Amino acid sequence: MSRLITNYYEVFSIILFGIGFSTLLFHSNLIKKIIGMNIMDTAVFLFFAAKGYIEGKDAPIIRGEFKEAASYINPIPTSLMLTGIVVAVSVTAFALALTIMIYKEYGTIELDEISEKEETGWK
Amino acid sequence: MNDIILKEIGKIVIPYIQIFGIYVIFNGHLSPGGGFSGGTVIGASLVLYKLIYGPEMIKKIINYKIVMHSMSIALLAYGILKGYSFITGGADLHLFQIPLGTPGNILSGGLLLPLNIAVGIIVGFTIFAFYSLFDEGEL
Amino acid sequence: MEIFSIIMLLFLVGCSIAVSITKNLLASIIIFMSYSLIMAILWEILNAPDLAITEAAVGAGITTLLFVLTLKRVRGVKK
Amino acid sequence: MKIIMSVTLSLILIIILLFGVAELPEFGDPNSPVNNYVSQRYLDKGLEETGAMNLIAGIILDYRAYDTFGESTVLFTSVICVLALLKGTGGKS
Repeated sequence: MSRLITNYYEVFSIILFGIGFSTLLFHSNLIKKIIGMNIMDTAVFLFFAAKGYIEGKDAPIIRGEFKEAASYINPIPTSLMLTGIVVAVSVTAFALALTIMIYKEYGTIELDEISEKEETGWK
Repeated sequence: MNDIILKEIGKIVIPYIQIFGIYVIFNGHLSPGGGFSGGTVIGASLVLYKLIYGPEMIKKIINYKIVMHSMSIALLAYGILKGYSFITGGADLHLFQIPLGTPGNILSGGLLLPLNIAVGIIVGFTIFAFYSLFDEGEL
Repeated sequence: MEIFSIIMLLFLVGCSIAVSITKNLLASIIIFMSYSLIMAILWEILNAPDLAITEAAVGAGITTLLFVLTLKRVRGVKK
Repeated sequence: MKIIMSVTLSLILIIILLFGVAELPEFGDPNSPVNNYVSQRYLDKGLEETGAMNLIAGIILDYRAYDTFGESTVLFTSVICVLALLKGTGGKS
Protein backbone atom coordinates (compact mmCIF):
# COMPACT_ATOMS: atom_id res chain seq x y z
CA MET A 1 0.00 0.00 0.00
CA SER A 2 2.98 2.36 0.35
CA ARG A 3 3.15 2.41 -3.45
CA LEU A 4 0.00 4.54 -3.42
CA ILE A 5 2.05 7.47 -2.07
CA THR A 6 5.00 7.14 -4.42
CA ASN A 7 2.83 6.48 -7.49
CA TYR A 8 0.94 9.74 -7.06
CA TYR A 9 0.59 10.45 -10.80
CA GLU A 10 -1.20 7.15 -11.39
CA VAL A 11 -3.43 7.65 -8.34
CA PHE A 12 -4.52 11.10 -9.51
CA SER A 13 -5.13 9.90 -13.05
CA ILE A 14 -7.41 7.14 -11.75
CA ILE A 15 -9.29 9.66 -9.61
CA LEU A 16 -9.72 11.84 -12.73
CA PHE A 17 -10.99 8.80 -14.62
CA GLY A 18 -13.61 8.20 -11.92
CA ILE A 19 -14.72 11.85 -11.94
CA GLY A 20 -15.08 11.76 -15.72
CA PHE A 21 -17.03 8.49 -15.48
CA SER A 22 -19.51 9.89 -12.97
CA THR A 23 -19.88 13.06 -15.09
CA LEU A 24 -20.66 10.83 -18.05
CA LEU A 25 -23.23 8.91 -16.01
CA PHE A 26 -25.30 11.40 -14.06
CA HIS A 27 -25.70 14.37 -16.38
CA SER A 28 -28.53 14.20 -18.87
CA ASN A 29 -27.12 17.09 -20.93
CA LEU A 30 -25.30 15.80 -24.01
CA ILE A 31 -22.57 18.49 -24.00
CA LYS A 32 -21.74 17.65 -20.36
CA LYS A 33 -21.53 13.99 -21.32
CA ILE A 34 -19.03 14.78 -24.10
CA ILE A 35 -16.91 16.86 -21.68
CA GLY A 36 -16.90 13.88 -19.29
CA MET A 37 -15.70 11.63 -22.08
CA ASN A 38 -12.86 14.08 -22.81
CA ILE A 39 -11.83 14.06 -19.14
CA MET A 40 -11.65 10.25 -19.25
CA ASP A 41 -9.48 10.50 -22.37
CA THR A 42 -6.96 12.86 -20.79
CA ALA A 43 -6.83 10.71 -17.65
CA VAL A 44 -5.77 7.68 -19.69
CA PHE A 45 -3.15 9.78 -21.54
CA LEU A 46 -1.77 11.03 -18.20
CA PHE A 47 -1.47 7.45 -16.94
CA PHE A 48 0.50 6.36 -20.00
CA ALA A 49 2.80 9.40 -20.04
CA ALA A 50 3.55 8.87 -16.34
CA LYS A 51 4.58 5.27 -17.04
CA GLY A 52 7.25 6.45 -19.49
CA TYR A 53 8.88 8.96 -17.12
CA ILE A 54 12.25 8.13 -15.60
CA GLU A 55 13.62 10.08 -12.68
CA GLY A 56 16.36 12.59 -13.57
CA LYS A 57 16.59 11.95 -17.33
CA ASP A 58 16.11 14.26 -20.29
CA ALA A 59 13.41 14.51 -22.92
CA PRO A 60 14.25 12.38 -26.00
CA ILE A 61 15.46 15.33 -28.09
CA ILE A 62 19.14 15.53 -28.95
CA ARG A 63 20.61 18.95 -28.21
CA GLY A 64 24.18 19.39 -29.33
CA GLU A 65 25.70 15.94 -29.59
CA PHE A 66 24.33 12.50 -28.81
CA LYS A 67 24.85 11.41 -25.23
CA GLU A 68 24.52 7.77 -24.25
CA ALA A 69 21.11 6.10 -24.57
CA ALA A 70 20.71 5.76 -20.82
CA SER A 71 20.31 9.52 -20.40
CA TYR A 72 16.93 9.84 -22.15
CA ILE A 73 13.44 8.87 -21.00
CA ASN A 74 11.31 6.20 -22.69
CA PRO A 75 9.96 7.71 -25.96
CA ILE A 76 7.33 5.08 -26.81
CA PRO A 77 4.43 6.19 -24.51
CA THR A 78 4.86 9.81 -25.69
CA SER A 79 4.63 8.89 -29.36
CA LEU A 80 1.62 6.63 -28.80
CA MET A 81 -0.27 9.30 -26.86
CA LEU A 82 0.46 11.89 -29.57
CA THR A 83 -1.66 9.69 -31.82
CA GLY A 84 -4.36 9.44 -29.17
CA ILE A 85 -4.83 13.19 -28.67
CA VAL A 86 -5.58 13.86 -32.34
CA VAL A 87 -7.98 10.91 -32.59
CA ALA A 88 -9.78 12.20 -29.47
CA VAL A 89 -10.37 15.53 -31.21
CA SER A 90 -11.94 13.90 -34.27
CA VAL A 91 -14.18 11.72 -32.09
CA THR A 92 -15.27 14.86 -30.18
CA ALA A 93 -16.08 16.69 -33.42
CA PHE A 94 -18.20 13.79 -34.67
CA ALA A 95 -20.08 13.56 -31.35
CA LEU A 96 -20.79 17.31 -31.41
CA ALA A 97 -22.11 17.09 -35.00
CA LEU A 98 -24.47 14.32 -33.87
CA THR A 99 -25.56 16.56 -30.97
CA ILE A 100 -26.48 19.35 -33.41
CA MET A 101 -28.51 16.90 -35.50
CA ILE A 102 -30.32 15.66 -32.35
CA TYR A 103 -31.17 19.26 -31.51
CA LYS A 104 -32.59 19.83 -34.99
CA GLU A 105 -34.71 16.70 -34.67
CA TYR A 106 -36.06 17.06 -31.12
CA GLY A 107 -35.54 20.71 -30.17
CA THR A 108 -33.63 19.87 -26.99
CA ILE A 109 -30.36 18.25 -25.88
CA GLU A 110 -31.57 16.88 -22.51
CA LEU A 111 -31.84 13.11 -22.67
CA ASP A 112 -34.81 12.97 -20.24
CA GLU A 113 -36.95 15.26 -22.41
CA ILE A 114 -35.93 13.36 -25.54
CA SER A 115 -37.08 10.03 -24.08
CA GLU A 116 -40.34 11.64 -22.86
CA LYS A 117 -41.02 12.94 -26.34
CA GLU A 118 -40.24 9.52 -27.77
CA GLU A 119 -42.76 7.84 -25.43
CA THR A 120 -45.63 10.22 -26.04
CA GLY A 121 -45.17 10.14 -29.81
CA TRP A 122 -44.97 13.92 -30.27
CA LYS A 123 -44.60 13.89 -34.01
CA MET B 1 -17.90 41.92 -38.82
CA ASN B 2 -16.95 45.38 -40.00
CA ASP B 3 -14.63 46.45 -37.22
CA ILE B 4 -11.71 48.53 -38.50
CA ILE B 5 -9.50 47.70 -35.48
CA LEU B 6 -9.94 43.95 -35.98
CA LYS B 7 -9.09 44.23 -39.67
CA GLU B 8 -5.94 46.29 -39.16
CA ILE B 9 -4.66 44.10 -36.30
CA GLY B 10 -5.45 41.01 -38.35
CA LYS B 11 -3.29 42.29 -41.19
CA ILE B 12 -0.35 42.44 -38.79
CA VAL B 13 -0.92 39.30 -36.72
CA ILE B 14 -2.03 36.63 -39.21
CA PRO B 15 1.22 36.43 -41.28
CA TYR B 16 3.28 35.95 -38.12
CA ILE B 17 1.00 33.12 -36.96
CA GLN B 18 1.33 31.41 -40.32
CA ILE B 19 5.11 31.80 -40.38
CA PHE B 20 5.29 30.32 -36.89
CA GLY B 21 3.19 27.36 -38.01
CA ILE B 22 5.43 26.76 -41.01
CA TYR B 23 8.48 26.97 -38.74
CA VAL B 24 7.01 24.37 -36.38
CA ILE B 25 6.28 22.01 -39.30
CA PHE B 26 9.66 22.40 -41.02
CA ASN B 27 11.63 21.97 -37.78
CA GLY B 28 9.61 18.94 -36.70
CA HIS B 29 12.56 16.56 -36.92
CA LEU B 30 14.97 18.89 -35.10
CA SER B 31 12.96 20.30 -32.19
CA PRO B 32 9.61 19.68 -30.45
CA GLY B 33 6.72 20.07 -32.83
CA GLY B 34 5.89 18.43 -36.10
CA GLY B 35 2.97 17.97 -38.40
CA PHE B 36 0.19 17.79 -35.83
CA SER B 37 0.95 20.88 -33.77
CA GLY B 38 2.12 23.01 -36.71
CA GLY B 39 -0.92 22.05 -38.75
CA THR B 40 -3.16 23.05 -35.86
CA VAL B 41 -1.47 26.47 -35.66
CA ILE B 42 -1.96 27.07 -39.41
CA GLY B 43 -5.59 25.94 -39.15
CA ALA B 44 -6.11 28.38 -36.28
CA SER B 45 -4.75 31.22 -38.44
CA LEU B 46 -7.18 30.32 -41.23
CA VAL B 47 -10.04 30.31 -38.68
CA LEU B 48 -8.96 33.76 -37.48
CA TYR B 49 -8.89 35.03 -41.07
CA LYS B 50 -12.41 33.78 -41.69
CA LEU B 51 -13.64 35.25 -38.40
CA ILE B 52 -12.29 38.72 -39.19
CA TYR B 53 -12.82 39.14 -42.93
CA GLY B 54 -15.98 37.10 -43.38
CA PRO B 55 -16.71 34.02 -45.48
CA GLU B 56 -16.75 35.80 -48.85
CA MET B 57 -13.08 36.81 -48.74
CA ILE B 58 -11.72 33.34 -48.02
CA LYS B 59 -14.01 31.60 -50.49
CA LYS B 60 -11.89 32.96 -53.35
CA ILE B 61 -8.76 31.29 -51.96
CA ILE B 62 -9.96 28.17 -50.12
CA ASN B 63 -13.17 26.50 -51.23
CA TYR B 64 -14.61 22.99 -51.14
CA LYS B 65 -12.62 21.81 -54.14
CA ILE B 66 -9.26 23.04 -52.82
CA VAL B 67 -9.79 21.48 -49.38
CA MET B 68 -10.86 18.07 -50.64
CA HIS B 69 -8.25 17.88 -53.40
CA SER B 70 -5.31 18.90 -51.24
CA MET B 71 -6.31 16.54 -48.41
CA SER B 72 -6.66 13.59 -50.80
CA ILE B 73 -3.39 14.39 -52.57
CA ALA B 74 -1.54 14.72 -49.26
CA LEU B 75 -2.93 11.40 -48.02
CA LEU B 76 -2.02 9.63 -51.27
CA ALA B 77 1.47 11.18 -51.25
CA TYR B 78 2.00 9.93 -47.69
CA GLY B 79 1.01 6.40 -48.63
CA ILE B 80 3.10 6.28 -51.80
CA LEU B 81 6.24 7.77 -50.25
CA LYS B 82 6.14 5.53 -47.20
CA GLY B 83 5.29 2.47 -49.27
CA TYR B 84 8.34 3.13 -51.45
CA SER B 85 10.47 3.45 -48.32
CA PHE B 86 9.15 0.13 -46.97
CA ILE B 87 9.92 -1.67 -50.26
CA THR B 88 13.48 -0.40 -50.52
CA GLY B 89 14.14 -0.87 -46.83
CA GLY B 90 13.05 -4.47 -46.49
CA ALA B 91 13.80 -6.36 -49.70
CA ASP B 92 17.20 -6.54 -51.34
CA LEU B 93 16.23 -4.62 -54.45
CA HIS B 94 19.06 -2.05 -54.72
CA LEU B 95 16.69 0.73 -55.75
CA PHE B 96 17.42 4.40 -55.15
CA GLN B 97 17.64 5.18 -51.42
CA ILE B 98 16.89 8.63 -50.12
CA PRO B 99 20.08 9.96 -48.48
CA LEU B 100 19.88 10.81 -44.78
CA GLY B 101 22.12 13.90 -44.82
CA THR B 102 23.93 15.32 -41.84
CA PRO B 103 21.77 15.40 -38.69
CA GLY B 104 20.95 18.94 -37.64
CA ASN B 105 20.28 20.49 -41.03
CA ILE B 106 16.80 21.33 -42.28
CA LEU B 107 17.23 19.12 -45.37
CA SER B 108 18.07 15.92 -43.54
CA GLY B 109 16.37 12.85 -42.22
CA GLY B 110 15.32 11.43 -45.58
CA LEU B 111 11.54 11.22 -45.79
CA LEU B 112 10.74 12.90 -42.47
CA LEU B 113 10.35 16.41 -43.89
CA PRO B 114 7.91 15.56 -46.76
CA LEU B 115 5.86 13.34 -44.46
CA ASN B 116 5.67 16.14 -41.89
CA ILE B 117 4.46 18.54 -44.60
CA ALA B 118 1.78 16.06 -45.75
CA VAL B 119 0.52 15.56 -42.18
CA GLY B 120 0.54 19.34 -41.65
CA ILE B 121 -1.61 19.93 -44.75
CA ILE B 122 -4.12 17.29 -43.65
CA VAL B 123 -4.42 18.59 -40.09
CA GLY B 124 -4.62 22.27 -41.06
CA PHE B 125 -7.41 21.77 -43.58
CA THR B 126 -9.20 19.46 -41.13
CA ILE B 127 -9.31 22.21 -38.51
CA PHE B 128 -10.53 24.76 -41.07
CA ALA B 129 -13.21 22.36 -42.37
CA PHE B 130 -14.45 21.65 -38.83
CA TYR B 131 -14.77 25.36 -38.10
CA SER B 132 -16.60 26.30 -41.26
CA LEU B 133 -18.92 23.28 -41.08
CA PHE B 134 -19.85 23.92 -37.46
CA ASP B 135 -20.26 27.64 -38.02
CA GLU B 136 -22.47 27.85 -41.07
CA GLY B 137 -22.90 24.38 -42.48
CA GLU B 138 -20.87 24.98 -45.62
CA LEU B 139 -17.33 24.34 -46.66
CA MET C 1 9.35 19.78 -8.36
CA GLU C 2 7.32 17.09 -6.64
CA ILE C 3 5.30 19.58 -4.62
CA PHE C 4 4.62 21.69 -7.72
CA SER C 5 3.31 18.72 -9.65
CA ILE C 6 1.10 17.64 -6.73
CA ILE C 7 -0.37 21.16 -6.59
CA MET C 8 -1.04 21.04 -10.33
CA LEU C 9 -2.70 17.62 -9.99
CA LEU C 10 -4.92 18.96 -7.20
CA PHE C 11 -5.88 21.84 -9.53
CA LEU C 12 -6.81 19.26 -12.15
CA VAL C 13 -9.11 17.39 -9.76
CA GLY C 14 -10.69 20.68 -8.66
CA CYS C 15 -11.25 21.76 -12.27
CA SER C 16 -12.87 18.48 -13.23
CA ILE C 17 -15.23 18.57 -10.23
CA ALA C 18 -16.10 22.20 -11.06
CA VAL C 19 -16.91 21.21 -14.64
CA SER C 20 -19.30 18.63 -13.31
CA ILE C 21 -21.18 20.80 -10.80
CA THR C 22 -21.39 24.12 -12.69
CA LYS C 23 -24.91 24.84 -13.96
CA ASN C 24 -23.93 27.24 -16.77
CA LEU C 25 -22.77 25.40 -19.88
CA LEU C 26 -20.48 28.19 -21.18
CA ALA C 27 -18.74 28.43 -17.80
CA SER C 28 -18.11 24.70 -17.71
CA ILE C 29 -16.60 24.82 -21.22
CA ILE C 30 -14.22 27.60 -20.16
CA ILE C 31 -13.22 25.65 -17.05
CA PHE C 32 -12.52 22.69 -19.30
CA MET C 33 -10.17 24.91 -21.34
CA SER C 34 -8.16 25.77 -18.22
CA TYR C 35 -8.10 22.04 -17.40
CA SER C 36 -6.41 21.43 -20.76
CA LEU C 37 -3.86 24.19 -20.14
CA ILE C 38 -2.91 22.74 -16.74
CA MET C 39 -2.58 19.35 -18.43
CA ALA C 40 -0.11 20.93 -20.90
CA ILE C 41 2.01 22.19 -17.96
CA LEU C 42 2.00 18.68 -16.46
CA TRP C 43 3.27 17.19 -19.70
CA GLU C 44 6.10 19.67 -19.77
CA ILE C 45 7.00 18.49 -16.24
CA LEU C 46 6.84 14.85 -17.41
CA ASN C 47 9.50 15.64 -20.11
CA ALA C 48 7.14 15.28 -23.08
CA PRO C 49 7.33 18.63 -24.93
CA ASP C 50 5.68 17.32 -28.11
CA LEU C 51 2.60 16.35 -26.13
CA ALA C 52 2.60 19.74 -24.38
CA ILE C 53 2.60 21.69 -27.67
CA THR C 54 -0.08 19.50 -29.21
CA GLU C 55 -2.31 19.63 -26.15
CA ALA C 56 -2.01 23.41 -25.83
CA ALA C 57 -2.96 23.87 -29.49
CA VAL C 58 -5.57 21.14 -29.83
CA GLY C 59 -7.12 20.69 -26.40
CA ALA C 60 -7.26 24.33 -25.37
CA GLY C 61 -7.84 25.85 -28.80
CA ILE C 62 -9.74 23.64 -31.17
CA THR C 63 -11.86 21.60 -28.74
CA THR C 64 -13.05 24.77 -26.98
CA LEU C 65 -13.85 26.37 -30.35
CA LEU C 66 -15.95 23.37 -31.38
CA PHE C 67 -17.81 23.29 -28.05
CA VAL C 68 -18.59 27.01 -28.18
CA LEU C 69 -19.79 26.77 -31.80
CA THR C 70 -22.06 23.85 -30.88
CA LEU C 71 -23.44 25.83 -27.95
CA LYS C 72 -24.14 28.74 -30.31
CA ARG C 73 -25.98 26.47 -32.74
CA VAL C 74 -27.98 24.78 -29.98
CA ARG C 75 -29.03 27.93 -28.14
CA GLY C 76 -29.19 30.29 -31.09
CA VAL C 77 -32.07 28.63 -32.86
CA LYS C 78 -34.31 28.76 -29.81
CA LYS C 79 -34.43 32.56 -29.55
CA MET D 1 -31.05 9.14 -6.57
CA LYS D 2 -29.31 9.08 -9.91
CA ILE D 3 -26.40 11.13 -8.52
CA ILE D 4 -25.94 8.80 -5.53
CA MET D 5 -26.02 5.75 -7.78
CA SER D 6 -23.44 7.08 -10.22
CA VAL D 7 -21.07 8.41 -7.55
CA THR D 8 -21.19 5.08 -5.73
CA LEU D 9 -20.50 3.23 -8.96
CA SER D 10 -17.49 5.36 -9.83
CA LEU D 11 -16.17 5.13 -6.25
CA ILE D 12 -16.27 1.33 -6.53
CA LEU D 13 -14.43 1.60 -9.86
CA ILE D 14 -11.78 3.90 -8.36
CA ILE D 15 -11.18 1.56 -5.40
CA ILE D 16 -10.83 -1.51 -7.66
CA LEU D 17 -8.37 0.32 -9.92
CA LEU D 18 -6.37 1.63 -6.93
CA PHE D 19 -5.75 -1.97 -5.85
CA GLY D 20 -4.13 -2.41 -9.26
CA VAL D 21 -2.02 0.74 -8.89
CA ALA D 22 -0.68 -0.46 -5.52
CA GLU D 23 1.02 -3.36 -7.33
CA LEU D 24 2.57 -1.32 -10.16
CA PRO D 25 6.33 -0.62 -10.26
CA GLU D 26 7.44 2.61 -8.65
CA PHE D 27 7.08 5.96 -10.44
CA GLY D 28 10.29 7.01 -12.18
CA ASP D 29 12.01 3.65 -11.66
CA PRO D 30 14.67 3.03 -14.38
CA ASN D 31 14.35 -0.77 -14.05
CA SER D 32 10.60 -1.02 -14.51
CA PRO D 33 9.35 -3.46 -17.21
CA VAL D 34 8.19 -0.57 -19.40
CA ASN D 35 11.80 0.30 -20.31
CA ASN D 36 12.57 -2.89 -22.20
CA TYR D 37 14.67 -3.67 -25.25
CA VAL D 38 12.32 -1.93 -27.72
CA SER D 39 12.90 1.54 -26.30
CA GLN D 40 16.61 0.78 -25.86
CA ARG D 41 16.83 -0.10 -29.55
CA TYR D 42 15.00 3.09 -30.54
CA LEU D 43 17.28 5.24 -28.40
CA ASP D 44 20.48 3.53 -29.53
CA LYS D 45 19.93 3.34 -33.28
CA GLY D 46 17.37 6.14 -33.75
CA LEU D 47 19.79 8.86 -34.79
CA GLU D 48 21.79 6.87 -37.32
CA GLU D 49 18.83 5.02 -38.86
CA THR D 50 16.35 7.89 -39.24
CA GLY D 51 18.53 10.99 -39.06
CA ALA D 52 16.14 12.83 -36.76
CA MET D 53 17.31 14.93 -33.82
CA ASN D 54 13.82 14.68 -32.32
CA LEU D 55 13.58 10.96 -31.60
CA ILE D 56 9.79 11.10 -31.20
CA ALA D 57 9.46 12.34 -34.79
CA GLY D 58 11.77 9.53 -35.81
CA ILE D 59 9.49 7.00 -34.13
CA ILE D 60 6.11 8.27 -35.33
CA LEU D 61 7.21 9.02 -38.91
CA ASP D 62 9.74 6.29 -39.58
CA TYR D 63 9.50 3.21 -37.37
CA ARG D 64 5.74 3.41 -36.89
CA ALA D 65 4.79 5.37 -39.99
CA TYR D 66 1.73 3.30 -40.89
CA ASP D 67 0.32 4.15 -37.46
CA THR D 68 0.40 7.84 -38.39
CA PHE D 69 -1.02 6.99 -41.82
CA GLY D 70 -4.04 5.37 -40.16
CA GLU D 71 -4.41 8.38 -37.91
CA SER D 72 -4.46 10.76 -40.90
CA THR D 73 -7.11 8.51 -42.43
CA VAL D 74 -9.15 8.84 -39.24
CA LEU D 75 -8.97 12.65 -39.53
CA PHE D 76 -10.03 12.53 -43.19
CA THR D 77 -12.91 10.17 -42.38
CA SER D 78 -14.13 12.40 -39.57
CA VAL D 79 -14.15 15.40 -41.93
CA ILE D 80 -16.23 13.37 -44.41
CA CYS D 81 -18.66 12.30 -41.63
CA VAL D 82 -19.12 15.85 -40.28
CA LEU D 83 -19.60 17.05 -43.87
CA ALA D 84 -22.28 14.45 -44.47
CA LEU D 85 -24.06 15.37 -41.24
CA LEU D 86 -23.87 19.16 -41.26
CA LYS D 87 -23.70 20.19 -44.93
CA GLY D 88 -26.51 22.52 -45.86
CA THR D 89 -27.97 22.83 -42.36
CA GLY D 90 -27.61 26.63 -42.51
CA GLY D 91 -26.61 27.83 -39.06
CA LYS D 92 -27.32 31.48 -39.76
CA SER D 93 -30.45 32.56 -37.88
